[in-house]
Amino acid sequence: MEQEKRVVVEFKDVVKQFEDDLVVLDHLNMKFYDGETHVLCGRSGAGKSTLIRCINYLESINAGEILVEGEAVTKKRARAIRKKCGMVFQSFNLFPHMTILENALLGPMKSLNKQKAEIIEKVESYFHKVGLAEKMRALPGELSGGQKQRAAIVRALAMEPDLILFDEPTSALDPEMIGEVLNVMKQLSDEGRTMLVVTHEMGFAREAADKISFMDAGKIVATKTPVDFFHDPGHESVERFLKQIL
Amino acid sequence: MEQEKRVVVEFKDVVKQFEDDLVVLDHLNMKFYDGETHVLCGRSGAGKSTLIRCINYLESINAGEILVEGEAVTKKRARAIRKKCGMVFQSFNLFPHMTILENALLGPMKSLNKQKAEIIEKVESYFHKVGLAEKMRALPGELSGGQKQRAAIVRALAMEPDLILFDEPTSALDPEMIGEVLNVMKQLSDEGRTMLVVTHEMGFAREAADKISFMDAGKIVATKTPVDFFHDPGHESVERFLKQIL
Amino acid sequence: MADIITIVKFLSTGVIALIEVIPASVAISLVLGIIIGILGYLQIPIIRYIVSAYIIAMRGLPPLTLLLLVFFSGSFVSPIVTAIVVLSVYHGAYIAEIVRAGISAIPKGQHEGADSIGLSVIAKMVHVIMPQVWLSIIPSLVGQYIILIKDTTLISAIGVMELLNNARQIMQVVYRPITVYVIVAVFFFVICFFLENLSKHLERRIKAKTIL
Amino acid sequence: MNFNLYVLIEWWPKILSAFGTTLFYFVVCSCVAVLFAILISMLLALRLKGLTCFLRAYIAVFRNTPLLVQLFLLFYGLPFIGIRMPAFFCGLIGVALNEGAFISEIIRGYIEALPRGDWEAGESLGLSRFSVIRYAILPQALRDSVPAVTGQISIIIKDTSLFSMIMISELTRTANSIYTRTFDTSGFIISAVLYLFIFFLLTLLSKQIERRYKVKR
Amino acid sequence: ASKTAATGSSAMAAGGTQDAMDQIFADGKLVVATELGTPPFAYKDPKTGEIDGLAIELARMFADELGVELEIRTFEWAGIIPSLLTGQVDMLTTCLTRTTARAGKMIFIEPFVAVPAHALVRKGTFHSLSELNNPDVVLTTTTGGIYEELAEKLFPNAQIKTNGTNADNAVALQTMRADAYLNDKLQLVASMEMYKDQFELIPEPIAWDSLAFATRFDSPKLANSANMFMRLIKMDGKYAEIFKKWMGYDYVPTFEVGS
Ligand SMILES: Nc1ncnc2c1ncn2[C@@H]1O[C@H](COP(=O)(O)OP(=O)(O)OP(=O)(O)O)[C@@H](O)[C@H]1O
Ligand SMILES: Nc1ncnc2c1ncn2[C@@H]1O[C@H](COP(=O)(O)OP(=O)(O)OP(=O)(O)O)[C@@H](O)[C@H]1O
Ligand SMILES: [Mg+2]
Ligand SMILES: [Mg+2]
Repeated sequence: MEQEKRVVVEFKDVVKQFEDDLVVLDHLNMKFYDGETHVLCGRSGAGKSTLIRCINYLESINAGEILVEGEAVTKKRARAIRKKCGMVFQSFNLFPHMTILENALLGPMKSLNKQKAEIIEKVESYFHKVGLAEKMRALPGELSGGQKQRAAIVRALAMEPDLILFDEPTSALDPEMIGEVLNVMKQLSDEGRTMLVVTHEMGFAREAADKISFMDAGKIVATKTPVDFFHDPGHESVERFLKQIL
Repeated sequence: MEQEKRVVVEFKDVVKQFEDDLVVLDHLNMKFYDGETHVLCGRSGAGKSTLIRCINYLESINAGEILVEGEAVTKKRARAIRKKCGMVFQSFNLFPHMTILENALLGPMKSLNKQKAEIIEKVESYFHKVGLAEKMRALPGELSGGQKQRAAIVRALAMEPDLILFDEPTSALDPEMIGEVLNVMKQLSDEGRTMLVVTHEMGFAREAADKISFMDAGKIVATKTPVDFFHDPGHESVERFLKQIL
Repeated sequence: MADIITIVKFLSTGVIALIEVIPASVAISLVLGIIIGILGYLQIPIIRYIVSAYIIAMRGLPPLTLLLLVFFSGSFVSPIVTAIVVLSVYHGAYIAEIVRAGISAIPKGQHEGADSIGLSVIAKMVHVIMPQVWLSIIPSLVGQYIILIKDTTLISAIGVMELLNNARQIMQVVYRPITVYVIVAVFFFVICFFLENLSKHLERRIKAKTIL
Repeated sequence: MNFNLYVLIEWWPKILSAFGTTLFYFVVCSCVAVLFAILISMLLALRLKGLTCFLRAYIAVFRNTPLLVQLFLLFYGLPFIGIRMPAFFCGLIGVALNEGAFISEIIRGYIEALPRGDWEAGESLGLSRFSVIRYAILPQALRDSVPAVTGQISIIIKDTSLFSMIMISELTRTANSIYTRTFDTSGFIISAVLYLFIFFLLTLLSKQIERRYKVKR
Repeated sequence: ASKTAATGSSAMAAGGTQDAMDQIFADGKLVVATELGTPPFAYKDPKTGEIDGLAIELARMFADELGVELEIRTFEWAGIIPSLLTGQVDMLTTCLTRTTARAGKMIFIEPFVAVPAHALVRKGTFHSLSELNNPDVVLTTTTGGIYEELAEKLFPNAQIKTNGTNADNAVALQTMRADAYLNDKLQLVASMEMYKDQFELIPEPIAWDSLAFATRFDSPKLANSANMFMRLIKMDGKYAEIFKKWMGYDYVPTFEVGS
């Protein structure tokens, strides 16, 4: 079954290092498939954020190749790829001078050159879906962390991306708000969106993920289904990690 | 026995409030005796720092009187009193542009008008005592937190004060460094120095304190020996505090 | 007293030249400063060297030298146009630095947020970054314009009949340098002191707002 | 704009001496202005009411009026009340008062940015307010302010060009003089290059000082 | 009316069609440059704020004669000649001394007045020119004027300074910033009157100057009509009338005036 799914992102022997000779991605190979929710976990500093940021060229790589829908990620193609990949950040990164509706409309209008009229309904429906229908005209500064993050998810959705990248979307949130964001993400996962999620929320991983990968020192150590991952991690470093976190 | 000890600091019906009508010391009465190590504890915002800072006129009081060695603390006498009271701050407050030796010499030379030659040996011996003999010529920026705080203690000692005030000297430190500072303080306490210590380190209080006072909402609620304080707090608010902290 | 009225009347014609020079220089230097400031931030390969050469030159050269150089080498330009061009180009460099610093102070996440929705560099600057920069740079801009206003006294050296030049002319008639120059000083003081306090006020307002 | 080497060849003794004058005036003016500014910021930090009012008024006046007008007042105005200083002293005093006001504001900013704890630590050693400023506060603020102060000193280079307007034969005046004799802008171009040369020297020096005296916290 | 000029002597190719004169008629405007602060030739009236003076009135008459408007632009001395050479104006109508060197850069019109140049000193300080040639003596003159160079020749030992305007020079002399102020006699007399009894002239002149309007080599037609204009008004008495009005005494067609 799985083999028939289309590959959306492929890492081929990717090496990424920072100026100070710190190798963060170490000849990494990986495939992410269409329609799957893929959770990436690992210790702090393992390189998870870097991996995810290389996909839409927020970071450039030093060797190897990343293919998004078959096409290599290069500086030149960065904008084209970003139009296809939504991204949700730990710190939201909403534009504070615009209402969250304007935040969500900016990408489609200025990047995909759509008219406001053609997209407004769709975008409003997304705000309904994440429970922010009432708040569309609010500025980010007037919202709670959980509301901000849900608005940021709408901003990503508004681009109608083929793939959404989440970099620890809940770790800047107060505990009571984590649930509301994870619910929205769970919903998206159930709809069959392609999602790549870096998170420490193992509850979410267990319920929503199609696959879970464990990353350590710039390599993917294991990729498993949730059931296997939690019951038969197979790898000693994964076991240690799970013991610590659960 | 105790009644025979000399009173070093006496609070007489002291009231201190900040502009916004916040009463921080509320008709407070208290005596601190010569040769004793007196630990002051209490919830955040209880007014502990304010109490200690009123003694050497870093804060002025609104009513009542504070006597240091029998003389009232006034703006005019502030400098004279400061020469008798050493102070150790939570954030060290070493002067970053001087070596720690120069930091320690500054007070004696420029405030007590001593010659460098008469004091240098004594000061160096203090650095030996706190284990910083090797580091005397280092700038504060080159030291760890624990080393900085020990240097700050030497700076206070170098003034040969009658009384040393400590305002949470370990709470800006990483756990592994707290011990080295508390050891130095314990040593000073054993030497019979008069010390007034605000701290949350109940281990230190138990071992080194002669008396422990508990402060709540601008009042001293209880003053006891360590044994009594921990086993028979007597006061409901102290009990709650101890339950939380231990 | 009658004397002082005569002097003030005589000087006042110089204000007309200032009304021509100051608003034009303020506007042009702002536009120039924004463009150069953005270019400076973007660090585009060859352009970055041109931008930094321009900024170093303006930071290192006296405006008086620039005025004389441009005035004496330019054909067909009146002193007023020379003054506007030189003041704009000179202060444009300082404003570019203010703008660049303002952009750099915007958190990296804002750039990444804009990049991640595929905005072009220009769209990012126009819709996301610059709207956030404005507020924070206003106090520095006002500060720079105070300097610009005071620098208008230099244009008397190329014969623009502004305030100071009028002051030097009237010395033919009333030999009262102290009175005349104090009047000129008061004129500038009133304007610049007002602007300085305005800028401090704005700075406080802006700080209060960002803390909220 | 044109440049002819013959101008340089024919006029170099004058250019050289003018350059020397400019460099000398720049160095003297910078030193005096900085020392004066340190004094002002120190007096301000003492927080003596009357003195502070007076100094704030001085700073407001000199920051908000043009240097050229200040120079004219000193040069042409003062003799009318019986004070006649040589042109260079007029220039020096004008620049020291003017830039002193700017630089002292810079230093004051850095003094105010220092943590309150540094004041308190000094005071709790029983130091007088003056000693706290002298030994604990000012040395830090001065080191922190090196980049900003050198930025302001680079403006003193430019200020010296105004000396051409009070009968001093410095670089700009000489370039102007060359122009009126030859109708050739080479003199201005040479003077521009020399100004930039001083600016570069200053930048290098400032980097050195900054590195050497940077306060690690 | 000053759009076509090239700089300096490169405008020699002016024999042909494009004369500045054509442009002047096309625009209906004659643009002239003057330096203020040279009463009674060109100055700003402190009462009215209007620019007026002998040279200005002559320029106005000339423009009337041509049937065009007159536009006056003002410059500091140092900017005067450049304003002509760089084509900002068509003609200089200011107290420009004719020199052989300058004649290589521009066309001089018939002089409108001839004056001696003198040294002005504070009363009782110096009595002869030779006393000025001394290292302790500070001579001042106008920036960009001809006397700077002349002073260097005549008084090689003195310190020579310059100032942007005549007013600055007079103040400099009065405040002892300078010991002598070199300029043409009319300027100096004007300064002397302002300062009542404080100054005096050293009787011996340092040079003889004739002051004239000037235009560029690309404007021979303009030069030609200006010359014609000067000759005509000197003949028909209009010049004498204006001269009397501004100078306060009768015009005598000799070489020296102002004595
Ligand atoms: N811009 C950068 N320059 C230099 N080093 C960097 C940079 N960004 C990340 N690193 C380093 O790369 C390594 C991997 O960082 P990365 O952020 O990818 O880890 P992570 O797995 O996301 O960790 P975390 O859970 O803390 O977010 C870390 O050691 C980090 O210090
Ligand atoms: N300078 C000040 N201006 C206004 N209010 C102040 C000031 N300093 C302290 N306070 C207020 O006074 C109260 C007591 O403060 P204080 O610092 O003495 O408490 P504390 O017992 O030392 O607490 P902590 O354990 O947090 O240090 C607090 O509510 C505090 O907000
Ligand atoms: Mg990360
Ligand atoms: Mg406290």
